[in-house]
Amino acid sequence: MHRVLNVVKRIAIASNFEEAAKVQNAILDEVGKFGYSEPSVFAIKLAVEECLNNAIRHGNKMDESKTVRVEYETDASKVRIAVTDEGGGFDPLDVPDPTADENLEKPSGRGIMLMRVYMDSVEYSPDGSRVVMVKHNR
Amino acid sequence: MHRVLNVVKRIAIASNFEEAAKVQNAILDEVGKFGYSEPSVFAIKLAVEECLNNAIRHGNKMDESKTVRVEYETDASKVRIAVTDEGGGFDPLDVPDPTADENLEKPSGRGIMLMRVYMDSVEYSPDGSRVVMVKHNR
Amino acid sequence: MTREKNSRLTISTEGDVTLVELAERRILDEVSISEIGDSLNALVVQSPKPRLVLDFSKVAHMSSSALGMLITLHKRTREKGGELRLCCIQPAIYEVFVITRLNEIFSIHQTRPQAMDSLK
Amino acid sequence: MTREKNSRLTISTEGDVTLVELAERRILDEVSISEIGDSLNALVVQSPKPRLVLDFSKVAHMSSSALGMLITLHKRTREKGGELRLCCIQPAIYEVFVITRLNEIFSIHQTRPQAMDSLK
Ligand SMILES: Nc1ncnc2c1ncn2[C@@H]1O[C@H](COP(=O)(O)OP(=O)(O)O)[C@@H](O)[C@H]1O
Ligand SMILES: Nc1ncnc2c1ncn2[C@@H]1O[C@H](COP(=O)(O)OP(=O)(O)O)[C@@H](O)[C@H]1O
Repeated sequence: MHRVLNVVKRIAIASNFEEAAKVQNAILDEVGKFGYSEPSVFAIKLAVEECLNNAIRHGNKMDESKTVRVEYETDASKVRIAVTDEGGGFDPLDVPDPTADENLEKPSGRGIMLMRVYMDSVEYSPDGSRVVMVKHNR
Repeated sequence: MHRVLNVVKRIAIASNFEEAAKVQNAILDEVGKFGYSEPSVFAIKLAVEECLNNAIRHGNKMDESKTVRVEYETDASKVRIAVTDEGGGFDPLDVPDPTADENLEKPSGRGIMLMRVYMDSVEYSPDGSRVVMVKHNR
Repeated sequence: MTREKNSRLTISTEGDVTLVELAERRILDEVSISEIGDSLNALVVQSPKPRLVLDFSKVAHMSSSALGMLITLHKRTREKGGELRLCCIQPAIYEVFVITRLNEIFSIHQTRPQAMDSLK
Repeated sequence: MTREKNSRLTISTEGDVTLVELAERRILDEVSISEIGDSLNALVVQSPKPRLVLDFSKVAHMSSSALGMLITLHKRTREKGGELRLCCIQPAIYEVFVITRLNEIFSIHQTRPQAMDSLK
């Protein structure tokens, strides 16, 4: 009998998508080891991709020399993921609703909404440069 | 660029030496990834082996149904390892000095002394069923 | 029927309809989206009146960037008087379309023959 | 010179000296210590006046249980009027002997010939 109860990992990556994909895979590996359900894994994959993209694109403005810090804590029942960029942040309340009729055909602006739908909680720091998301395994 | 800053892992194992060896290897893998020096790795290996043996043998009295909880936190500069058994504990101050002349030929009683020599700090909980050890990477 | 294949897309034509199978499971990740977008846009540019079917059978994951790429492709197709159809979208991915209301923007068919027939 | 080998120990004899090479890197971990202890004790029991050299060249790790096993072996050997020599102990392991003061209890030689010769 050998049971991993809890794993916390803090990682710093350069602002590029290859590194983001590696971290995303590491997180998915971890929740995989804990036997998360397929819908939970799908949700986590999507939300992690969206928020890493935002940190790299909007936060660090694709400047590879800037770092994205990723922290994830996993146990059998939930995963908590925090992503912090080195940008100036933003006000999430200012982000327009992408499902409003007038925004339906805009090519961007759906990431945060998807994170909120797929995760159980999504919370931004006051300045918006850090987001903490929680997903329960169901 | 991809840098793991910090890893924390909590594991529960059955009280047997095979499981202990697996956890020991997992910890050594982790410090290996952080590039710990050979002497630090040697020290950690030895101290982890001693304290897991104590938890299994003295704490849980070889009762496989009892659990040993292991928690380790690693970053580039130090590792912190906590081992908790389900036994009644003991008073570390009562343990005789194995390097005293009269104890030199006793076949046991050297584990805690070696842990203290090889790790930077070794602290027992008041009841003695939990030990927390720290080793800095030098 | 002609057939052209790269690692990410399998492109074939049936009459004046171009069928594109998105070929990798993780095809729509951030690293490849812009490349795939370029390939698809090239198809639209080449054709005087593009008729495109995108087969999603093998796509298991979808990000908002991929949705953005599809919206842009859709727009360009219509600007040329063409048509875009999506088909064989797995349920989990289809849910993303529903949540974003993009199922109301795209023509989505369950099967590939249905999508092809809708352009004939 | 005869030679006998199992996965953990290589045992050979030269005259009336028995040479035991501890064969695995992780030979002295908790799982194997009692088995190794049994094998070594068997050698001592078999011999009327055991003369044993233990070669540690391949041993990279050592726990206090292994030390305990060696102490017991040492005691049994002396009880039969025999002799035990250790040799080729790697520096990190030798440090464990020093810290525990067991270098004062055991006869430790740098090389195998020195250890063998000391019993002739
Ligand atoms: N980490 C961030 N730093 C700064 N601004 C951000 C960050 N994340 C999101 N934003 C802002 O919020 C907007 C909406 O983000 P999102 O919903 O993910 O859609 P998209 O990334 O497609 O624009 C972005 O366009 C950007 O202005
Ligand atoms: N986790 C524990 N629970 C209860 N008693 C312990 C524990 N760890 C150590 N001890 C006590 O401390 C003594 C000394 O331990 P140690 O120095 O490791 O040597 P050894 O294990 O060889 O006896 C043990 O014999 C035991 O009585």
